Amino acid sequence: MNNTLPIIILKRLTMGLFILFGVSILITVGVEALAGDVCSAVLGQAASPETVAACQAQLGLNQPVYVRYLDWLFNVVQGDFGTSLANKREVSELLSKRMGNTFYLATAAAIFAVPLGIFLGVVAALYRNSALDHAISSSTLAAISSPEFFVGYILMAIFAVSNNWFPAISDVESAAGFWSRLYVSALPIMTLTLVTVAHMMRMTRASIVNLLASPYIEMAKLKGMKPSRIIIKHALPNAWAPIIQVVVLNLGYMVVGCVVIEVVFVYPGLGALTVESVMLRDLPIVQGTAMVFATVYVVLFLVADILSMLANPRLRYRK
Amino acid sequence: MTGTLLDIKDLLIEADIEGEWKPIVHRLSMTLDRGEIIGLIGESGAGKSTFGLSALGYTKPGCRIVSGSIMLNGMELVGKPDSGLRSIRGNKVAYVAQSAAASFNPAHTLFEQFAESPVQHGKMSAEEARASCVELFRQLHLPEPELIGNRYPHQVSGGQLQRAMTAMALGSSPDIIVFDEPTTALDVTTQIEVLGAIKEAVKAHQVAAIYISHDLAVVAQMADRIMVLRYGDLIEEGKASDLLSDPQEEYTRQLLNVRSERARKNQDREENIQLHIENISARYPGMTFNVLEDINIKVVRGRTVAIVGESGSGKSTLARVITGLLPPDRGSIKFNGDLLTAELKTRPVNALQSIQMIYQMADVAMNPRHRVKEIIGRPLEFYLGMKPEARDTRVFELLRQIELPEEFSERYPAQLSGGEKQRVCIARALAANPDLIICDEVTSALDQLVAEGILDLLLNLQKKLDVSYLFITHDIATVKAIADEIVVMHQGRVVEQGGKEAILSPPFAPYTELLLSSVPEMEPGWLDDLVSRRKKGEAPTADSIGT
Amino acid sequence: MSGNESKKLQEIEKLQKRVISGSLSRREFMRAAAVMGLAAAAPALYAKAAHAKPKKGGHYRVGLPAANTGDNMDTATNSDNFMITMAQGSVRNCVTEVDANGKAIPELAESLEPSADAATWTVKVRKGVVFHSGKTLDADDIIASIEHHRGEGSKSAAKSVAESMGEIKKDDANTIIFKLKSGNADFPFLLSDYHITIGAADKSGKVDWMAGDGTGPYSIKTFEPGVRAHLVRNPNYFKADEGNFDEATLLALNDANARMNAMSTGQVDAIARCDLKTAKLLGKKPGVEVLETEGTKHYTYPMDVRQKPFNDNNVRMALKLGMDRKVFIDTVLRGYGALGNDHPIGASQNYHASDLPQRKYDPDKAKWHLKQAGMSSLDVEMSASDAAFAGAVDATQLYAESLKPAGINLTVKRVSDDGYWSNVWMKVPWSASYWSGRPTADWMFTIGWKAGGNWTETFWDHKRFEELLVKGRAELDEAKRSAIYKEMQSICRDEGGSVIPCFVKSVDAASDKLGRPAKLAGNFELDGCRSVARWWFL
Amino acid sequence: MMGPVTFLKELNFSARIGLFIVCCMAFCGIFAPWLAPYSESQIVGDVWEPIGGKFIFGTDQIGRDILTRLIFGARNTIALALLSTTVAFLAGALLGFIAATMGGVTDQVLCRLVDVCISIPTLIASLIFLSALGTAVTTLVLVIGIIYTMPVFRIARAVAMDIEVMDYIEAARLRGENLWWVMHKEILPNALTPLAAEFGLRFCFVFLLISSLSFLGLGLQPPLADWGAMVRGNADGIAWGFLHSLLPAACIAILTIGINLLIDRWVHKASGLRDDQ
Repeated sequence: MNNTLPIIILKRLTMGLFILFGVSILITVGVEALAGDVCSAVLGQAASPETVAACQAQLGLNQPVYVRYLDWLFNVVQGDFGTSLANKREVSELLSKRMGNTFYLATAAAIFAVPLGIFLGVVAALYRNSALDHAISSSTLAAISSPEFFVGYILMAIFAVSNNWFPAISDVESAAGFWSRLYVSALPIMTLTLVTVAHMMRMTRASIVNLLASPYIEMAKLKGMKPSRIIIKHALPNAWAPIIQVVVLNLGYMVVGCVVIEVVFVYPGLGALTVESVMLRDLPIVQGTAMVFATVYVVLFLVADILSMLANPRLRYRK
Repeated sequence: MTGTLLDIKDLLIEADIEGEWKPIVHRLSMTLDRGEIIGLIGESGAGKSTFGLSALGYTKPGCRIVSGSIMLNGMELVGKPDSGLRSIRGNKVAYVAQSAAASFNPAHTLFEQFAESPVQHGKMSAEEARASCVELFRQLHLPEPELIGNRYPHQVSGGQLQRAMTAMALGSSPDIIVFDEPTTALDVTTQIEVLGAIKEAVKAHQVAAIYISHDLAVVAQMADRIMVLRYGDLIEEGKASDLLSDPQEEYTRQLLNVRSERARKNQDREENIQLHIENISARYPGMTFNVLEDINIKVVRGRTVAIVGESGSGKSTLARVITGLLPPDRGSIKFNGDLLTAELKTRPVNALQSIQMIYQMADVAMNPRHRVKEIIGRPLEFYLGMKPEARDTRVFELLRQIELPEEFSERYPAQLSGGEKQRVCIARALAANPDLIICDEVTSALDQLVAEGILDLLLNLQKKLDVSYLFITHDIATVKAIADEIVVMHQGRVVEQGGKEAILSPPFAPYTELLLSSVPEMEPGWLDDLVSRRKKGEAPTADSIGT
Repeated sequence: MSGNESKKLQEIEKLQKRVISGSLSRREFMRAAAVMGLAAAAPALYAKAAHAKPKKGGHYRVGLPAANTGDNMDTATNSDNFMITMAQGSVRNCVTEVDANGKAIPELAESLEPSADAATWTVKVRKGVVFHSGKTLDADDIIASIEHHRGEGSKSAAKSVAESMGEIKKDDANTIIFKLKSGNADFPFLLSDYHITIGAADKSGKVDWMAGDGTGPYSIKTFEPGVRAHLVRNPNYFKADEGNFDEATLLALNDANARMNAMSTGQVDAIARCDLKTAKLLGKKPGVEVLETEGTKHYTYPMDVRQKPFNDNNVRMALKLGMDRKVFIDTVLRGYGALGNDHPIGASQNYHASDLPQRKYDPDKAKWHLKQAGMSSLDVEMSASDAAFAGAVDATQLYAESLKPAGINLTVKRVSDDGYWSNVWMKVPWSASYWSGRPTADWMFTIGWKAGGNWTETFWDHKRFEELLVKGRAELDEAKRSAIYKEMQSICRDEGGSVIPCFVKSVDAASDKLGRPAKLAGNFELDGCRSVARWWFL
Repeated sequence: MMGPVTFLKELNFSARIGLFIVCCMAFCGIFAPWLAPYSESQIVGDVWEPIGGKFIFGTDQIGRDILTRLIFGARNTIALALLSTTVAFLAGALLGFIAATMGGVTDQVLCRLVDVCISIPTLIASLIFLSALGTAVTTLVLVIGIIYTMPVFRIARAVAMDIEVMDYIEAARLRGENLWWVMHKEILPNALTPLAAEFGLRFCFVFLLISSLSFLGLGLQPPLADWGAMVRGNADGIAWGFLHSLLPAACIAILTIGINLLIDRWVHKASGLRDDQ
């Protein structure tokens, strides 16, 4: 190894900070563009011009956007993410709980989905154009093309309503201990696994099949190697880069993309919090979640690039 | 150790060409005895690789064996199931591919790949394989034979990789090795070293070989017997020495004659300097060393300057500097007495018009989605502002000049052969009415006979149009054929320059001599002779001049 | 014979259970017992069941709709099921409460005494009531809690109600005197408003609402807004027969489908607001009972009568006549409802104008009204979301279909569920809405129809209506009062800005392991949002 | 270059199935008003009448004929997805080509901007935009289009970068051609195939996004039928044995599979890749 890796990481992290900065500006502009503000949203039916004005003054909303944004930025740099406008709770406290839930769900789904996706991809590549390949390919395609709430409802109908094997509602707060937590979140994990495994499987298969025309694969064949060895020893190690990319993309999706699944199973994750906070115009929370999502994005892709580097001897060992 | 090892009879192989099965190997037969080396020679499309690979019972994807028989040691390979063939491949018959760089798996070390055949075929344990690997690497003159096996392919040079691949083929002590153009991708000086190493090793191991090449001179050095193939048919077959000294067929004669020099009379004319390169030094952004160092070159109107050198010599970089793609650090370029600005963007259109370029790979030099008439017609519109009608007339004229029929104007590049593509590129350059054409390795991707045609065309056009060429090449033979003046480049510097006669006759600069001596010659035994002379120090080697 | 006996015994026990859980009336019990040949013993058996004491213990889990991440314990902005159940129904109390029969009875008050003109009310504070924090309830707490909703800077939804309470004076530590601007015989009802819960006042006379302190049967263990609340029993609660569960979990299940599934898989013991399409199927599940309660809830389509074209009563009439109410109830409510007559007083309520002719679907007459308004056809847009009421979007499309024959082209604009009440309702000219209703006609008219009211969704200002409202409130003569309210209903019906197609039954579901009072309150879902306080495990 | 007959001959069996599916759906979409037995918003029966009874595909959650809504849904869903994807590709490809051909600062700025935009989750970005701008069809098309511009930009840039290094681009630059020529005459024709392949995939993603938006109440306005919203509307019934939502879901799946079968073949041919055996 050499010292380029730390430099790359440092560069990417700097870029990451820039991205976070950009995202926070975009979010501020976006939420400001929404009709109404947190006062009219919270006060709801009872809102009258005087009460809204009083509320705005209380929350400092009567200041110009850029002042509020700079304030926020200043505080964030010091590690203070502010309080929710709607119910005055600490954003960091609200987020940390939801974040834990979201990351738990993502991790659990990843543990099932990633190996499964890669395994199925390898199997499909090995038996390409066979009935097995077609079966795997078309069933994953069907999984890709089904809306995730639909997958969720079907799983719920089968596993919760008809058979009562798993709970329909993921009340994770009440679950104590690892196993009961896993049991309670089984259905969202399954749904998330189903919708992501297909993508990973297809990419794995495609990346491997793409390499099959390479001279070194032909060489391996001419050395009399078995098809399974050719796929696993010769094609797979060179297909890691695209596979890692798609795996990371799906890991990212597991964290940021499961709003709908959270709603279906009433799973208290970040996505649902974000959606509700957008509706409430609760800017500090929206900013907070957006920062989390963007950080996940930046970190995951950094990890992906590092892993791709490590998987590629050209980058691992220089000349 | 005599007797027929491989007996191929009436082999018919078909390929799926745009959905139709067409024969590409026409009922060819071959026998190979133990310890014998047979050379398969032919141009692209001759079916030589397909035929050679059939010795492993293998056809490329999209090809199939239709009929015939392949007997290996009395065993029929045609119709044998894959599992049966696997026990032969890499075991009884081994393969050395054209590009070792592409054929080594980038994800594994050389040793891992070496050991794969013997270990997987159950011939050796991993430890035995390692010992055998070191021994073979040593035999093939690889540096640090104990350690080089731990390297990954990208950490090893092209010539070394090709030798490692030969070692890999020998690793499981096969009866036959199929060499598929093993040195074509290498520089000329490297090629000689690899050829020498391969020959030595093959002789030492008493292994039979099928040696496939498009270069008759190379085959002449390696093979006991030669088969000349064309379009899937056998043209001529015979002992190497007989075939070279007394070819029976016209086609073989043509192949033998490709290296004949063209008589060029030196037109006496005043020195009208068209391009003047002065003190050019250049580097790529982010690089710490200069790729070009203090280059001075003059090109006279109507004459051809050849820039010759191996890969990495900086000859192509020089073309980029002249065209303005890479602004130099130092030095100036004058064209017809006017100073050319360094940056392409700042050059006036007429300066762009008067220097045109022709590329090595005609395939990627033409937009695959444009028709020939658009490709040739674009400079006409762009520089000369021609209207469609005038343009089309001129396109037809240009097509005639490059000896192609008018109806080609409606074709797409993919519908042209390699030589035709390069001709269209020439026409595109001519369309701009240039004063100077930079030809960057324009013939090196072409078959020899086709390349000859292109060179003839370029010379004829020069006579008619009085255009100058800056001819960039690695091939001394081409230089001999076309140049008025020669510039020899090595590692970014001009090693020697001057008139053709001066450069190509003694006394030579050492590098020039290395280049010249490395060009394979037709007579058998030349290689052995050269290798032994080099060993004795009578001829320069790459090491001796510090490559 | 003994086999037969024990079978009978089992049957009777089953019936008794149903009496205890409230799903079997006395008459039904008697009849069933008679069939079994136990007619003689029946009254005793019934009494035994009916007077079964609630049992203490257990962990009650209930799935509730309408929760939000912005929810908090400041009841001034509470507006829907989850927070009403949590604040008024579990953690806090009000001065009065409405019982299952629709009467206002004292809760934190010991007594409420009106003056002769019903304009001055003396309220005695219940003694010995202790907050979860240990503070003892006194008059200051009540006054501070009510004042929170009044005056400048108040952002309470109960502002108009609180302001109508006039001058509030502390007489002594346990006595408060309310001097109303005008007489109001229904004053005790006002004090049962779910916004006006009673919190503990500090020395400066302010209540720290966010702290979540209260006098109710449960105290808060954890509360995650929009997700769940975990409550534990208040051991010092002053009502002996309430607060029966050891602990209770309120789960925020905003998605109707999620609630139904949670109930049918037994993940919760009860849910509020069933999905009507599948309620009957839920009832067939073993162990689940679907509860229907007649109530005051009604769906409305309020038009902003200040805006064109709704400022023309002919247009309003045309839109009312273009509503096919029967199809609406059958389709949208799956039959769980009663015909609405474009006024907000339901058939089960006092002062309901039963002699007013029921409005019927009549597209021709609607057309005639349009012509009167000078139009041959009409294009209108309505915003709807399922946040307004379950199935609102589909219902509105149904409405649009029934309007077509009248030459009215209704475009349904589907808007986001979230933020519907803040951004759409009363912001756009016409939208879908609902009312959970109020226990008295006066209150309903005051809060939803009075000119200038915060929730007067039609922005209506009708002179005669306003006169009658004031008059009716102070009127102590029942007959006269009844006449006044009937006239008001008729005004709403023929001139009001709201299409009110139906009254809705509360359709909730509960496990048969739960015991509940024989009669459920109908003012909100799940026993008036008080299932946590009033129910128990059998 | 190619007649329809040769085109069909080029296709293998699975690609022909794909073509058939796509054509059928397109036909339904185009001729919806003539094909459908009822009108789009007409209520014809009770809620969730059984499949295969009086109404061949039953009725939906408020009693409309599902067959009718599926046919109209083909029109709305496909049109909406097609328009949004087109917007995304026009904008994304243009910007991607600009970034690739101009390089330097322009490239850097565009790339970083896209980095920022892409790190806001799609659903949340569309939520904010759509809440702010409303859910009129044009806004829906634009918002989804803009959101998908970002990934398309990346792909277009990568594709253009690959083409950028070709000698014919250098030849055009040496000729002195301007940026616009290089982009639309030299790069675009060669980028079409990979972009078109991507178009098909994105197209499928778009109607998944639309259905997710419908789920959150931000989809197409009723009574317009779209498959995603139909799945959503009828999904409540699954747990109770009403399988009506399987029908629109199947439509989405079938169309996705059809498009992918077609694209697979196209990509396969264009890449010149030959799978062995």
